[in-house]
Amino acid sequence: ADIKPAIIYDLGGKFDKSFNEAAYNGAEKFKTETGIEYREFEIANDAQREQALRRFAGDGNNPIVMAGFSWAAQLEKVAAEYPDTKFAIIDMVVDKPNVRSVVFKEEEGSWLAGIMAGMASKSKTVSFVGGMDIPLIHKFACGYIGGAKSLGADYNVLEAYTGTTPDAWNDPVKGGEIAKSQFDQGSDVVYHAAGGTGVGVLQAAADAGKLGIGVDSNQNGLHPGKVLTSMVKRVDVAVYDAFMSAKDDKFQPGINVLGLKENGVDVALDDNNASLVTPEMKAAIDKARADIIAGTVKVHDYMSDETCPY
Amino acid sequence: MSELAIELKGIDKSFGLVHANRNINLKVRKGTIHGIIGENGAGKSTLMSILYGFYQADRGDIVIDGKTIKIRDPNAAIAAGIGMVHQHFMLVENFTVLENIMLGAEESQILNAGITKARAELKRLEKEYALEVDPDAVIEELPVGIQQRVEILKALYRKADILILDEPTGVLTPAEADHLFRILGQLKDEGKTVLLITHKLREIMAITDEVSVMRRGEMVAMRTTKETSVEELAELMVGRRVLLRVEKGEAKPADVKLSVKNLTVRDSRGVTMVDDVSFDIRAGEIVGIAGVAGNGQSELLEAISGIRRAKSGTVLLNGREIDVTGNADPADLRRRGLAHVPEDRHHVGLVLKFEESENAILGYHDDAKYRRGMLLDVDAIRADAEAKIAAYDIRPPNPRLKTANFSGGNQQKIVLAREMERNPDVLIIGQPTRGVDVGAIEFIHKRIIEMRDQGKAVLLVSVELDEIRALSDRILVMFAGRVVGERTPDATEGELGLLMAGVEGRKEAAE
Amino acid sequence: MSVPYAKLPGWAEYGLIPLVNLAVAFLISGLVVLIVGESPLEAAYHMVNGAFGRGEYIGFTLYYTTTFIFTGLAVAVAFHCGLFNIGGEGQAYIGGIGVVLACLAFDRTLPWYLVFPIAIVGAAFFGALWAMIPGWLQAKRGSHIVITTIMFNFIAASLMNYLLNRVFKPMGSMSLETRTFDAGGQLPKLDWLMSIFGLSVGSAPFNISFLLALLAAFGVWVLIWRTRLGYEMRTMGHSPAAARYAGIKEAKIIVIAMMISGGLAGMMALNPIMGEQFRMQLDFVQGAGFVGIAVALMGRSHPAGIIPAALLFGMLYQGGAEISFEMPSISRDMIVIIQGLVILFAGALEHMFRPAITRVILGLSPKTRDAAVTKGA
Amino acid sequence: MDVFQVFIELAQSTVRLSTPLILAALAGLFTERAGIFDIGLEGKMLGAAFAAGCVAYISQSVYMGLLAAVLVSVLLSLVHGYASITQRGSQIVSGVAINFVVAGSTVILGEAWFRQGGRTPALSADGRFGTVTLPFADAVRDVPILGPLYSGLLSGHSPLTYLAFLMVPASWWILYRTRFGLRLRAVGENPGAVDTAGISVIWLRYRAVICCGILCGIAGAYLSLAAGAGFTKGMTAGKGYIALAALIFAKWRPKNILFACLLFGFLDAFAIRYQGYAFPLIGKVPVQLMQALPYILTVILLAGFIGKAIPPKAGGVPYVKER
Ligand SMILES: Nc1ncnc2c1ncn2[C@@H]1O[C@H](COP(=O)(O)OP(=O)(O)OP(=O)(O)O)[C@@H](O)[C@H]1O
Ligand SMILES: Nc1ncnc2c1ncn2[C@@H]1O[C@H](COP(=O)(O)OP(=O)(O)OP(=O)(O)O)[C@@H](O)[C@H]1O
Ligand SMILES: [Mg+2]
Ligand SMILES: [Mg+2]
Repeated sequence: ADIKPAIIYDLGGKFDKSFNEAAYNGAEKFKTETGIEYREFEIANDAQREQALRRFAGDGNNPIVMAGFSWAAQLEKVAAEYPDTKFAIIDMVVDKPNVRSVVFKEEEGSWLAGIMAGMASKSKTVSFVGGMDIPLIHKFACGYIGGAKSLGADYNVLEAYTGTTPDAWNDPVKGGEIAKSQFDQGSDVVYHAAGGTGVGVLQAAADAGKLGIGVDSNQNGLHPGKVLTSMVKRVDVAVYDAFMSAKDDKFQPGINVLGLKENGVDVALDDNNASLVTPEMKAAIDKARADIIAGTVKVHDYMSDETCPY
Repeated sequence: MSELAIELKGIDKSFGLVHANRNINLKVRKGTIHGIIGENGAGKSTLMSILYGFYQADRGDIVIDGKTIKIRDPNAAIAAGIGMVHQHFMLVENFTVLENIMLGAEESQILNAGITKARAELKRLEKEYALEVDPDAVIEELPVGIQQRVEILKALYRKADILILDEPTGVLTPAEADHLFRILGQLKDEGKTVLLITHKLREIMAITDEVSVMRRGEMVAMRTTKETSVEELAELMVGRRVLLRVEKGEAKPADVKLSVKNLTVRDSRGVTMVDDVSFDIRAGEIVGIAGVAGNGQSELLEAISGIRRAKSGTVLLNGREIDVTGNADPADLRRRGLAHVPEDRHHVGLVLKFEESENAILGYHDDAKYRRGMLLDVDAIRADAEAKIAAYDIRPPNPRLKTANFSGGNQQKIVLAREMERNPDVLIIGQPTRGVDVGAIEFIHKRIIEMRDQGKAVLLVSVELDEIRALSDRILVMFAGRVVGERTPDATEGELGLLMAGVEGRKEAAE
Repeated sequence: MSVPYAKLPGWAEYGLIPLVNLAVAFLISGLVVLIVGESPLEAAYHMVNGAFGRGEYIGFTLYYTTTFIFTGLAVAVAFHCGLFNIGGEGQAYIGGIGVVLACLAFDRTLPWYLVFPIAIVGAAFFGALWAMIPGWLQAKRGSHIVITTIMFNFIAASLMNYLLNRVFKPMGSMSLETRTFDAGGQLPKLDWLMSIFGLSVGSAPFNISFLLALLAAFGVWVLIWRTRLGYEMRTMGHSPAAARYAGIKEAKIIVIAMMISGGLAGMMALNPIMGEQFRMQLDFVQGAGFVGIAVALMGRSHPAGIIPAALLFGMLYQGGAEISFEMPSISRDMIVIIQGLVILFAGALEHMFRPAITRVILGLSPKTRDAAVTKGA
Repeated sequence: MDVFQVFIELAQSTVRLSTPLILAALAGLFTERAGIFDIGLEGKMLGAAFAAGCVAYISQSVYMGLLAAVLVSVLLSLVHGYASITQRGSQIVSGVAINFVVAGSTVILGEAWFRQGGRTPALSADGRFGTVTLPFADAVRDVPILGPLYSGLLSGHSPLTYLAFLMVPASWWILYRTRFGLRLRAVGENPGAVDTAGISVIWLRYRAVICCGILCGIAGAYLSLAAGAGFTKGMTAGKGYIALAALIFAKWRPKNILFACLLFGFLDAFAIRYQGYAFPLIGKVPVQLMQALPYILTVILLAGFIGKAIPPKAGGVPYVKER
């Protein structure tokens, strides 16, 4: 069908080196494959959410994808007003007949990252750097901690957050400093979920001869041989699918939960980190993945009770 | 006629729309002391600043030693041998004397070498002109008299042949002024030329060779000092006849209105500035406090008026104690009948950015008559200001004009009008006529006497000995924070001068 | 600030010069647009049309204006007392607590017109509280207000992050935000006001707090120029020595001025929380506190200047959003540049064209010149 | 863990964190001492970091990057100077404006040139400042106490860090021992005195503003070339404001600046290190409290120990000779 797709990014901006950027990549992929142009908008403040949604819906854009959990309230309103427009929201569930909600099981991918980190660590101390202390980031952290500790109770996971202002997502200097402090405390593998701040975390790891773990997109190539892996979250796929299915008239509203099983999250293995991934490591994550998919291992979802049991 | 050191031809200068100097011609002979007088705002400072290159004239020529030169900036003036002591000192207050003197004449990129040289040169100048100062003292800790020395030293250090002094004696004691004049005489004998701006006609008569008179931006007359008189000069300046001596009847002192007992005040550094001072003032008398600036008069006034906390002692106003050692509240004191004309009108007595009418209620803004419900009654305030403007002949008569746009004399009148019109029991006045021209002085003095005759108790502090002697019924002399003597107004200047210098006082205290 | 040049007639001083300055700012912005390879004319069209072209657009413009009036007034009030309050950001953020508490407590039981006054008091109270501490520290301990207010911005961010995470956020919600308020916590839009002009507010969150902002502006004018407190604040601001002489209690005035300033900043929270989102979100202030500094300075700290300055920034925000809707290659960062250029030319370089303009005007009409002379002397 | 070892690590982190603050605060010192207030340190640093990131990447030379950083920062300083010295505009407004313009244009230009969302590409080792190992650092590492102090704390920093610390005495020397410094301090207190002494107030203030630009440029270069490896939008993250706070905290004195910045750096390092740490008696404190700790402690210190900070007298007001 003829579609006029549109995508709206969250406050972090299109190029946040993680989540929004992944969404952008999905849209770009769609564009290059189909040649269909899409419209996009980066909001600059909360008041623009509803404005942007209405604007695109009113202009006849369809489907409209929005990245980020903060869109729920506005989408609920606007989706009801434009029942013929298809919407997709990522990282949040909105229960409307014309909305597709895509949520990820970040904890599952992070679990695998935790296992790899633990196995790569010599000191049995690994660490995590989050951007801000918010539930979503705890989902990452909790899965990671669980994965590492699944190797043994003597594994220690350090956990730190960058800040409390929006700068927290764009402060590579502080990110690097946090990582160094964690190295001082014995960590030798660091996993970040901190957007632009993470660039500094990975850099610090590379500089110090330790290992970093990327997030959202595949960041293995940033420092080949020094990034153990990346916990990829296929936001790009979600966006791409939303556009593509609309184009093929197959757009399904409802809730899409993407975990390991659905290939929505995973750890990235490629040439850049091939030398770091030992066969035992590979075997361990394959097993863990299988167990999780089979349901024999249940990874705790932080959001279910907002605590982390690990 | 000896040759000319300076000749100004057709100097014209406007600041925006203010025409400060109009087609001014001036001739100053070499080796003379040349006086320049004129009312506030006549354009004297502007003219001198043009000569010094601080301002640029719109038109006109400057001839120095027979050569027409362009003075584009103070640098050119300095090179031409001109030095200037500005009306408002141009010193860096947190610098030492030495640093101030070196500034702009440092010799080399790195200070060290210059410092040694400057120190030596300073020593020499000190000796030659008897201008003692501690080169390492910080300016803001020095009394104004000494600060002025630094200004003079700055000019001499730069080897000035022509020295301009803009109202130099405003801040000096008679002794200090005499000392200054001796130095000027010495400079003159060395063949240097001195330009002296002052409001004090007596000084003009005493020291200058010639005098030029300015009025409203124009040069209206030049006289040879020997051939003129104070009366003539005053008339030339103001454009009308001026009464130079205040007429004053007998004082009729009644009850004690203000009583100060064993007052001791320390400044912010903890130095004792007022030391165990006691005195009474009765209704219907003026008590003058004479003294060289910096001997505790300022702190005394501040403590009595509740601005500065005293260390110990008591003060009774109308028989009731003021909590001078605790939280004396200036607003409360006002309500109890104490009015205060502060020494520093620019920073304390006025808010220069306020409209005139707003300054006319400063300190009295709580008053019921300026209030309408919760709000200020702006109409009442302006009407009140207009009445005061009329009564005190404040010019321009516009209560909505920014106070900064009034001349010094008129600013002073704004303060006086505010404080006197409240009909206070006690009036404390600091430096009532500092920097004010003769016309205004006459007016202000009359008002002060009137206040006394209406039965007010007046405490007057002034560094002008003439003023103290002309107005006071009793004179207290302060030295180093103590009252070192009491005299009647017929005491001679010499006698008071010795007390002020602390010479007589010590003897007296010992007796 | 003293006016360094001859006095100009009012229409030039307050009309022509600001317009010329703005024109230059936009011209240079146009150059930047050109560099990015887009048409400045088109951008200009979208800017103006996007800000004022439709009722809805005007509604958005005025929504932002509301926010900036509050933060601008906040900075201005402190300014009159000689205090540079950089803490509007934090004070507005903390002010949100007051709004949220009022709404969470009463939104289900009381109508909005009863919740609103409670929320106003709450917002002002918390904002004032957050400003009071730096004010008190300045007055009693001499701590520099600029540093403490900067620090308090960071502390506010941490505090709010904690509160939203651990106190206000409903269990299981991803976003750091409170629950959405019921009717009692939702301010009505100003449709009626717009319809007077035959416009429709559409979906714009233009709400009644705009009227509150105008009221606050008038209140600030009364406070500063018509009350004793304002008189004392201005005296303090111009000359602490004169204030002491006049018997004005320095510490008290500083603390009160900061509290009023903080209260105004806090009231900003009403607009986004009760007027737009109907809940409090993480970082809802989004820099409005800093924009307030620019607004206050450009408005010369006078409500009559602050309102147009706030409107200008409202226009930049809304018109800017329209530009990036219509011209995707001009991103939201371009708007930040334009804002900066406007602040630079209309604010810091405001005197740049004055001499030339003065010459032209006074030269052209000798009558104006005479008028200026008599007025200026 | 060994207390001494922890101390060394904290101290090292402190040094790294305070380096940009020291440079920026010294930059502020030069202009503010000359009477030009500068709230635009943040913007200049950001602009410099961006220029450094771009040029170091393109030229593959860290020195070209540094040079570009200094140039851009000086240019921005001159804009500030033009507005506040020549045009006598409001210094605060000008500073705020520069912060805005830079925040926007670094992203726009970065995106236009590199298409990485306003980031500059990651720098390779040639494009970055490495660390300097002081002589014998490895040899003496095992000497008790002194060994770790020398090789752990003193050695192993970026050259810019050493430069920053050297700049403290150097700035002192320039301000208090040279003609330029004497004049600069004078012009911030009483420009009239400088003017009547035959020195150009305008040119002097421009030079002060240029000094500020140079130091801010180095501070910015430190962020993208030494601490990081390339530019990220908004990467100054408020450091310019903290530097300003440090400058006021230090009462506009070079030596105090060193201590103020080290203090800020230390508080930051401490908060980073002990996030999530279970303290004896208190237990774990919320992350947010740890993150706010540096700011809270600053306020407390300021209220408790530092008296009134009196800025240069002529600061913030343009020099107007003819009203
Ligand atoms: N820098 C300036 N800018 C604008 N106007 C000025 C400036 N300096 C002086 N004027 C104006 O020029 C006129 C002459 O002032 P000037 O200071 O020369 O008078 P004066 O004779 O020295 O007065 P006084 O005896 O009070 O010192 C006044 O109207 C004054 O306001
Ligand atoms: N900014 C200004 N614009 C216009 N006129 C001014 C301005 N400042 C002062 N004046 C005018 O200048 C005249 C004198 O002002 P000036 O500043 O020279 O006072 P002053 O007597 O020298 O004060 P002081 O002795 O305290 O320095 C007055 O007539 C006043 O109206
Ligand atoms: Mg004068
Ligand atoms: Mg004069």
